[in-house]
Formats: sequence, structure tokens, C-alpha cells
Amino acid sequence: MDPHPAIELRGLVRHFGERTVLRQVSVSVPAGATLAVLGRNGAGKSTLLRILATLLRPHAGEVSVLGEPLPRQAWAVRGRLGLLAHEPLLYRDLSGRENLGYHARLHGIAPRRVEDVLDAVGMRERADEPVRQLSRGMVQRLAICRTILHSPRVLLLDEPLANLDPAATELVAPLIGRASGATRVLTSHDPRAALAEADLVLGLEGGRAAFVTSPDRVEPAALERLYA
Amino acid sequence: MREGSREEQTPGTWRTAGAVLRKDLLLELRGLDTLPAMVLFAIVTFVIFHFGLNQATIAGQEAAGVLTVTLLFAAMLGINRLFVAEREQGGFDAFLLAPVDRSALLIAKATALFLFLVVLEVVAVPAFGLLLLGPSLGPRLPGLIAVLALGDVAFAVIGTLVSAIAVQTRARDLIGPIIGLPLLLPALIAVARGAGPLLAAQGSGSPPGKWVAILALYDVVFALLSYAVFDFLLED
Amino acid sequence: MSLFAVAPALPLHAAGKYVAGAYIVFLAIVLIYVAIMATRLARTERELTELRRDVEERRRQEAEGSDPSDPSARSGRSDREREPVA
Amino acid sequence: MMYGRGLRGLALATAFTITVAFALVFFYAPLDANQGFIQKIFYIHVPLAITALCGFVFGGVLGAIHLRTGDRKWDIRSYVAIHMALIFGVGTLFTGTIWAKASWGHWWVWSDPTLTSFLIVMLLFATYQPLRFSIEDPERQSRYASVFAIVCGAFVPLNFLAVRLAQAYVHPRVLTLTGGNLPGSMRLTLLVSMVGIALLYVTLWKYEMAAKSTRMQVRALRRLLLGEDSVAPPKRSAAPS
Repeated sequence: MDPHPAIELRGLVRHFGERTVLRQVSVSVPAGATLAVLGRNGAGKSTLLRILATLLRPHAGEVSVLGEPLPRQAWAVRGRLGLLAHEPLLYRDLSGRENLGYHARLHGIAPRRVEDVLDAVGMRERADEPVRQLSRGMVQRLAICRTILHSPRVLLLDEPLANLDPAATELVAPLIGRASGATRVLTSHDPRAALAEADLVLGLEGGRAAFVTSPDRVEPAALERLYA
Repeated sequence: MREGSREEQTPGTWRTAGAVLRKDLLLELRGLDTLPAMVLFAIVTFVIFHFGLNQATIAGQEAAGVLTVTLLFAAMLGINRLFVAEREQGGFDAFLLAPVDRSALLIAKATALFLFLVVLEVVAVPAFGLLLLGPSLGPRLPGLIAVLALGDVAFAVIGTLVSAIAVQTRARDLIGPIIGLPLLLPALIAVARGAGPLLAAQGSGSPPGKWVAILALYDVVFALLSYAVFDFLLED
Repeated sequence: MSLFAVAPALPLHAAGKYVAGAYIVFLAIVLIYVAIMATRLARTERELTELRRDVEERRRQEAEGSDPSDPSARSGRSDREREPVA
Repeated sequence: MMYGRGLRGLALATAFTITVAFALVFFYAPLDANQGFIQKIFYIHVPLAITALCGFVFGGVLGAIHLRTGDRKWDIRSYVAIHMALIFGVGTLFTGTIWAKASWGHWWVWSDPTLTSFLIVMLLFATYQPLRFSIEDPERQSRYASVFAIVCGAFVPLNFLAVRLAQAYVHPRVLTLTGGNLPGSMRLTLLVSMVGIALLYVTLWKYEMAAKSTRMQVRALRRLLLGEDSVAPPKRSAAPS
């Protein structure tokens, strides 16, 4: 077991121009645990995920993922984390199989793995249709395939279950759920579902951490204030 | 400290560039967004020059100018579209999430643009010979190919750089050409002046060495420069 | 020398016009620049005056004691002030 | 960083040097044998051109430092360097066309490679501000602007080489910048004038930097004293802040 926490933030600050999006956010996530990030639209959830994914650099504070400080050691972390963002990060004119094949090549992964993950989400039959012809739920399933293709140890999941029906939700559970064994950070508009999955909850309000606590200690009043 | 298996698998710069290039060619093949437009644009422009100049055939420097300017403007169409799919469909993020050398994106995009330009010229140059050029194209072809190939490298490298800058701006269709055209002007001068003597009625078979050298210098300098600054266009 | 030699040297009275033009253009550009900078300076001065007034007003209110009906004493304001400006 | 320090001394030195230079131009330098009085434009046009070009390259160097260090203040310096060079460039083009009209009878001559390359460089750098303006995220704006400054700074000498070679006949340059065949008195005048204009560039650069930094300090102070919300968000702008 890793002695370091898988994700550690200390006094994280990020601005966009003169606007401050994240103020002094600190949280520590042990390996294998799940952090739920709650908050309204614009509270800084997606920015936090993008910083952890090495796509944005922090402006102040310390960030480390899998023991590697960001942004200095970003190269050492890439390839060991998977980001499921709002956008599926798939080319609309290519088929699911071609898209995943491209990502497999970028990550240096054997093509067989593409078939395996397609199977796992039940998309094998429709894997040769261009992504633009697929329903949103199917695109989301392909995006999940893309996220876990390289078996990342950290999963950053922005609204992972958006557009998925209950059957599909069950299908992807072993891939991005607790069973995946990965350290997870997830956001959700639906606080109840997120709380059920989490070991740790971070409430973001206007870019600052309103609370960091375990899910059974979250006060309903605090939660209400977060989404009020 | 890191899993050994991961490290071995991480593809090198050229393999990565190969993967991106392959994906780009596949995308173009599926969508046919760029190449047909570039070719059609070039041929229409030849027709426009025929009427604009009111001449059935042209030769020498005039012909070289018409050909080069047409190719430059057609290239601008490709340059404008080069990174649009990356920007609009998350390709930048997907690429940045992979443990790969960022320069591979520059190499892949410049190669893709170069290939687009070659395909454009394979159609547009014979069309030019047919529609406008007075002297026959055949004996002049080897020299012309050499000059155009060097010019294509300049167009591809600078075009990729300009396109990567412009695609992140609000007015990318405008910013691309207004930055790209002045930057490409020395290459345009060299291609046009290099091709001029070739296309003259009693043209020689080989382009003037001076212009070939200038083009080669321009290619090398901007290739190195683009390589040095490209990473900064990707990070956030 | 060829090109300059062919070009006839203008007589002084014709040439003076052009030379004066060139130097006036230079001076005009410098002066226009200084004028633009002067308006910017005025704007900065105005901002400074406003800042001074706002700060003094704030001081006075704090001296009078915090009035709960005071609209400027918004909640969450005080802890924000303490935060260092990044 | 206090940019205002030393500004007064610099301004006085600039005013003094330019006054001396103009006095030399009109009362000391001899009339040119071929060009006559017209040649006096040369003493303002050439220093302006050289200063502008150096300013563009200077902006590129500052941009490179910005990318290396990641410190936004180098972007502001690079911006001001290019901004100033553009103003000097406009002066160059105006004095150049006046000179062309006086000596060749046309407002514009393509046969002069220096003037032509200068136009191309100006056309390129004229896109610097639109480029900045069209990128909203300030950080990306400064990064892209620096990339632009570096690439275009390197473009300046290459462009001059290409355009110079493109002239079918390069007329023998009476007025070479090295002053090889310039009489000593003319060379001295040019030199003083060159120093004066270069000093003017440095003075205005520092002046603009001082103004920008003052304005930013006022904003920072306001934020410090009255809280984050008391500062109106800056309008979208090509200028870094």
C-alpha cells in the first residue's frame, strides 16, 4: 500500500484572469478511497478536476497526485489517471472502435484491450458506427471506455452517470465504481447519489471548501446551503 | 516508483505522431471537410484569374505568381481547419491526457498539412497547365516539383503554428490569415521567383539556386522555431 | 549612385516642405502619444481619489460601530478581507 | 518594481540628445551632393526604422523570457516593447513615404527593399493587438502573445533577407547604414540622432511601464483594502493587466 495519500491538495488556488475560481482548497484522499465533490454550477468542481488531470496548472498551493507534485511531475502522472469530463473527448466522425484504437495507440496499449472494454459496456455491436450517430447514453458509455482504457489508478469523474439508464449504470459499475479499485474523485449534481458512493465529501462554495468530512457527518443544513 | 510495465509501453515521439497522423487522415477521409474544398477553390481561382487577367494563356513570372498565390490561398483554407476538430471535439484534452511528447502533435499536424498540400498540387498543377499555362508543363515538372515541395514544407510548418494559435481565438477564421499571410510572404516570394524562370516560354529545367536555398533556410529556421515554442500553445 | 543620381535634387524651397513634413510627423506622433498618456494619468488619478474616498468612508463607518442595518456590512465580507491577495 | 525611477533623468537626456541631433542635422551636417536638402529626412527616418525593428526583436526576446520564467511581468514588458515599436514603425512609414515622394516623385516605391520589408514587418506586427484582443483568458493571451512575439521577432531578419534578394536591381545604397561611404560629419549626425531616438524609445517604454504598473498597484490596493468584489472586472482588452 502506498504510504502517501493518492491525492493531496494543500491551499490550492486557481484564478481565471482576475477572478479566483478556487481559494485555499485543501483535502487529502487515501489510495483507493472515493472523494465526492459537491457544489453548485460554477463552484469550481470542474476546475478542480482539470487541475488534478494536469490540464490546468495550479496558481498557488501544493497539489500531488500519486505522490508526484503537480505541475512539475505532470508527465509522470499522465497515463495513470483517467478523466471523464463533460465532453466525451471523442471524434464525432470516427467510430467508437477507431476512437478507442487511437487512444490505445496514444497510451501504448494492445488493441485487444479495446475489444475487452467495448464488451464490458455492451457496445461491441455498435462500435463501428460514427459517434455522431449514437445516442448520448451510448456516447457516455464509449467515453467511459476511453477513461478506463489504460487501467488508470486515479479516476476523475465529472457527472459519470449522466445520460445513462439504470441498466447501463449497472453495466459500468465495475469499471468506474468502487469495484474498480481506483482512487476516485467524482462530482454530481445529485448530492444523495454522490454521498452514497463517497468515503469523503468536499463541499465547494464559491471556490472555497465549505466542509471536508465523511459522508455520514454531512449536515443536511450544510448541504442545503451548498445548493441554495 | 512507477510501474515498469507502463513505462515500457509509453509510445515514443514518432509512434505518437504516427498515431495522430493516422487519426487525422482517417478523419479527413470520413468527413472530406478540407481537401475537396481546397482543390475546388484552387481551380475556381484559376478560372477567376483567366477572366481577371483577360488572358487565355500566361507564362513566366506572371504564371508563377498566379500559381503560387492560388496555392497559398488554398493552403489558407486547410490551415484554418487544421485544429478545428481538436478544439471542438476535445482532441486537445485527449492528447494532453496521454503520456506522450507534445511535439508529436506539431509533427503530425505539419505532416498532415503537407500531405494535403501535395494532394492539392497533384490536382491543381496539372489543372493550371491545362487551363492557363502557355508553355507545356512536362519538361518543367521536375524543377517545379522541387520548388513546390520546399514551399509546401514552409506552408505546412508555419501553417501549423499559425493554426494552433488562431484556433484558440474568438475570430479564428480572421486571425489565421492575417497572421499567416505576412509570415508566409517570404516563402511566397521564394516560390514565385523560383518558379518564374521555369515557367517562362524558353524556361530552363532547373530553378534558380538562390531561391531554393532561401526556401530551405526558411524551412529549417521555422521548423526549429515551431518545435521550440509549440509546447507553450498547448499547456494551460 | 544610379537612382539617386537620376533623381533631380529638388531646389531648397520645394525640399523644405517635405523635410518639414517629415519632422512634423515625428513630433506629432510623440505629442499625440504624450496626450494619450496624459488622459490615462488622469484616469489613474481619478481611481486613486475614489479609492481614498472609499477607504475613508469605510474607516468612518467602522469608527461609528457596526450598524446591523448598514448595507455595506454584508455577511462574509470581513473574512474575505483578511485573506491575502494572491 | 518601480519603473518610474530614473525616468526624469532619462527624459532629460533624451530631450537633450534629440535637440543636439536636430541642431546637428540642420546646422552642421553638409548638404548631400545628390539629394540636397531632402537628405535631411534620412536623419530621422533611418533611426526611427532601426529603433522600431530593434523594438520588435526586443519584444520577442522579452516574450521568450516570459515563456521561460512564466512571470507575467515579462509579458507586459514584451507588450509595451512591441506597442512602442509599432508607434515608431508608423513614424518610419510616414517619413519613408515623404522621402520617397521627395526624391523619386512617388509616395511609394517598390524598388526600395528596406521600405518594402518594413511594410511587411509592420503588417505582421499590426496583427499583434487583434490577436491578443481575440483571446479572452488572460493567461493564454499572454502565452500566445509571447509565442507570436518570438516567431515574428525571428521573422524580421529573415524577411529582410528575402525581400532584399527579391529586388532585381538593388541600387547601390548611397546611404548604407554602416556609413561606409558617408562623410564623417554626416556619420556623426546620424549617430547622435540614432542615440536620441533610441533614448526616446527607452524613455517611452519606461514611461508606459510606469503608468501600467501604477494602475495595477491601485487596483491591487483597492482589492486589499475593500475586498475582492470592489474591483470592477477589467474590460476585455488587448493589453495585459
